[in-house]
Amino acid sequence: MEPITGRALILACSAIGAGLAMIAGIGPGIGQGYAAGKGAEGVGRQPEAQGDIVRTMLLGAAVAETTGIYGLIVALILLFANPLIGLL
Amino acid sequence: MEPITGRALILACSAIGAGLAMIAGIGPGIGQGYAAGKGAEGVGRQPEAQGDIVRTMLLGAAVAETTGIYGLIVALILLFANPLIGLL
Amino acid sequence: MEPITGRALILACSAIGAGLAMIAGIGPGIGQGYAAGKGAEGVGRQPEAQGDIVRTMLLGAAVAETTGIYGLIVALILLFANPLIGLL
Amino acid sequence: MEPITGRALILACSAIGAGLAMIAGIGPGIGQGYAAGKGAEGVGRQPEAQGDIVRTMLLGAAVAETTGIYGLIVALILLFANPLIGLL
Amino acid sequence: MEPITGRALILACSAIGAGLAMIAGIGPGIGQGYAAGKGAEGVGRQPEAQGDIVRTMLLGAAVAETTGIYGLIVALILLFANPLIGLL
Amino acid sequence: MEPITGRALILACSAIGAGLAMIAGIGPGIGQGYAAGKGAEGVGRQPEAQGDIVRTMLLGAAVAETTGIYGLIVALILLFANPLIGLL
Amino acid sequence: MEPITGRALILACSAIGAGLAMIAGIGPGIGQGYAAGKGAEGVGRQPEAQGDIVRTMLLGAAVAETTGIYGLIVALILLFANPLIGLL
Amino acid sequence: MEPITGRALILACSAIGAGLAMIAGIGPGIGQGYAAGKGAEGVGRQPEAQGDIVRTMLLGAAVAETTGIYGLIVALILLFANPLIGLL
Amino acid sequence: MEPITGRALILACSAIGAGLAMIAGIGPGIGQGYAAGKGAEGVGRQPEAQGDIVRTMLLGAAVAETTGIYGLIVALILLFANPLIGLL
Amino acid sequence: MENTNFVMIFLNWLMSFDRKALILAASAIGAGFAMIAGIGPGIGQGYAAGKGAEATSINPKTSKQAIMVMLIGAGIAETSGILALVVALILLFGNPLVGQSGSVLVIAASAIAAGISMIAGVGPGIGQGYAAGKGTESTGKRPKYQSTILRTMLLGQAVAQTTGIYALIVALVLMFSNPLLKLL
Ligand code: NA
Ligand code: NA
Ligand code: NA
Ligand code: NA
Ligand code: NA
Ligand code: NA
Ligand code: NA
Ligand code: NA
Ligand code: NA
Ligand code: NA
Repeated sequence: MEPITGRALILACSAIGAGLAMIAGIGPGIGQGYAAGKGAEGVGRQPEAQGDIVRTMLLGAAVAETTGIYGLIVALILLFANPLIGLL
Repeated sequence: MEPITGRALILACSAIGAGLAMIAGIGPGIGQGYAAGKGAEGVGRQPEAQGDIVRTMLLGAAVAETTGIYGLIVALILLFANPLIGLL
Repeated sequence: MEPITGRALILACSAIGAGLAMIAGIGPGIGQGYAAGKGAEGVGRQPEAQGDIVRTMLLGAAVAETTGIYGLIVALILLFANPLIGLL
Repeated sequence: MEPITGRALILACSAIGAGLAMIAGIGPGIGQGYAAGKGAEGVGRQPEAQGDIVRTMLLGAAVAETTGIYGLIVALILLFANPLIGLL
Repeated sequence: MEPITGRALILACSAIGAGLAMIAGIGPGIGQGYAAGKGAEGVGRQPEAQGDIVRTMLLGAAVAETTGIYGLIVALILLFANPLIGLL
Repeated sequence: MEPITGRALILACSAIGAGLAMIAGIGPGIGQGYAAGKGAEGVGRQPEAQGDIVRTMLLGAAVAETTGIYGLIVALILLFANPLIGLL
Repeated sequence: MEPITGRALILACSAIGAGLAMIAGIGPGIGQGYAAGKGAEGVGRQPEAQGDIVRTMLLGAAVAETTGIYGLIVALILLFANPLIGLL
Repeated sequence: MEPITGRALILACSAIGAGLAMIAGIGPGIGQGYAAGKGAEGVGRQPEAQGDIVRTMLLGAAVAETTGIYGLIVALILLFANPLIGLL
Repeated sequence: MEPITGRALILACSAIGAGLAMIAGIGPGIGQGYAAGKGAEGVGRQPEAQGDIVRTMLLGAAVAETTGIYGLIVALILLFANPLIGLL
Repeated sequence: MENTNFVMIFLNWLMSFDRKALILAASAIGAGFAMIAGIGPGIGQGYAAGKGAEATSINPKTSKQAIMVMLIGAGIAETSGILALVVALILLFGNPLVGQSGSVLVIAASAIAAGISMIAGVGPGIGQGYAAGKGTESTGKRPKYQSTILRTMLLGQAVAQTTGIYALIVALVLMFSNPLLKLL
């Protein structure tokens, strides 16, 4: 019979931590969607500037993605390269 | 009588972590809906630019989807290829 | 007397995880409602473009639905085809 | 004396899961209210297009309702046809 | 002296589940308030269309109420007709 | 000396459930405040329509209050007429 | 060692319930702030209508306050006139 | 091992309750910031109405502060004049 | 049988703390996405000012990134340079 | 009987840990909660950034003045993010609660509560950022009224900060002069 060890507790809480970190993804989703809407609006109004509008939209959206990526990285670290069990 | 093992605790917390990760989906839902509204508005105003508007809307929406996909991937990893029990 | 087993704990936490996953539905609800409002506005202003407006609104709303569907799928997996108890 | 069984724990957590799933209802409530406001605005401006405006508003609102219904369905499954206790 | 039974645990968690389900009410409150604001604005601008505006506002608000009602129903089921204790 | 009974656990969780139910009040607060702002704006622009504007604002705000009231009722039921302890 | 009584558990959870109930205050804070902004805007545009604007703003803000007050009342009941310990 | 008393549990949960109550402060922060923005905009547009604009903004902001104050008061009661331990 | 040590508890809670800290990323995601949308709109309006517009957007977005970075730093400290176990 | 009282089982499990460990574990969670405040400045400053870009596109000649207002306003909107970071760093690096005497349960809960309290900072961050954006927009349109706009913006931002300050005070009280320990 294998009881709950400290290692198991850390790994269990890492699963929850990974899930929490993903919640950051709400932000880029809202923000980039706003940019998509404004881009579509702009392209409709100034079709001749389509290239510039879409490029600016994508550049801005790339900037807005970062915190979602940070959340993903922290989650993947917790899941695949958990440094906490090394500190035990 | 089988007591609660560390493995079981990790799997139980993985279920919660998977649920938490899905909450990221709030973001793309709001953002892409905003883009949908702006796209519909734009198409009504400049029907001749419909192609450009819809293409820009879909491109922007694709960008806005990513963090929702990240959340889904983390949830599926926790459910189907749980790496934490390998670390136990 | 049947005590709480690891299997029971996983299933109990799966119920909570399924509930959490559904929270993603906030996003499509807000976003598609925004699209509905913009669609109604557009149709009032350009009744002649009604077909294009409603089609774009529905296309955008379909895109905005996806993360809500992801949440539903994860919840249904947890409830009906729970892979975690197989990992126990 | 009846102690807490695994079955009881699953059912208790199902009550919490059902409550969590209902939170999805925030989304349709906000979104459809936005559509209602835009619909009322449109009808005031173009009373002659009232039929089209209200139809588009209701069509869009129906689409926005879905994730709230998903949440309700998951809650009702947890409460009335709990599949998790069958997995125990 | 009566200890904590499984039945008690289910009922205790039902109280929390009922409270959580009510949080859905945030949505209709925001949405219908938006509709109220747009309705008031519209009535100020087109007093002659007051009937149409208010009717559309109320129709849209009725649609926006549903997920709040779903939350209330789930809470009342948990409190007054708890099906979970029947599954014990 | 009286230890924690099932009845005590239900009542303790009812306190938390009552607190959670009140969170619904966020919605009407935001929504009615929006209506207040739009009403003040409208009255400034069309002082001659003040009666109609304020009446529509208050009608819409009354509709937006309901889910806050639902939350209050559920909280008061949990606190003063707790049906769960009758189910024990 | 003196064990924890049911009464203590109820009072402890009442403290958490009181804190949760106060979160409702987010709503009136946002909504009334919106009204304040719209009032300030209106007064700048139509200084001659200042009286009407401010009165409407305050009337609407009073309506928007209610759910914050409900939350406060539930918190004060939990803290000062706790009915739950009478049900024990 | 340090024993836990009921009194300690109540005080521990009072700390958490106090922290939760402060979250209400999100609302006034957002709302008053909106008023600040509208005030700054109005003053730029009608500098001659600055006095009226700022006065209305501050009056509205004072109204928007109340639920934040309620949260503070409940927190201070929990921390400095805890009525719950008197009920033990 | 190796019991759970205090060190393990700290590391387990650090995983949850790291996950919570990442939630801050919601903010920059929304804000920068708004900036991206406004930038795209502006570039469509004055394509000749594209350089200035994009520079302003990026400057503002850099400022908006900081709190997401703070969250990431706190998470990385908890995961890789946990100061808490040094205090044990 | 003892078996079914899971409340006591859980509390006894908690108390089986070293006192310091329990407080430090709670501090990790508290630090995580505090950082959530960062949502606010992120949204608010992003709004200001968008308004800055807009002002630049509408009137490139006045963009310098507008950007100045954007940076000042956004700087103020950073406040609650910084305050939250400070509270988190205190919990992690200079935890005043570890050495406290008194019930470990109350002290550990206070560490978590201090973090939760800081979440209030979301509000001032969003609101002040909105004000920064509106100030930026107005300055771009009417640069000659910059000082009047700026003054009103700053006044309004100061008002919007108060609930964030309340939260900071509650957090500091919980960490440095916890009144609950005297009630024990
Ligand atoms: Na970013
Ligand atoms: Na994305
Ligand atoms: Na989607
Ligand atoms: Na939908
Ligand atoms: Na609905
Ligand atoms: Na309602
Ligand atoms: Na109200
Ligand atoms: Na108020
Ligand atoms: Na920042
Ligand atoms: Na304030």
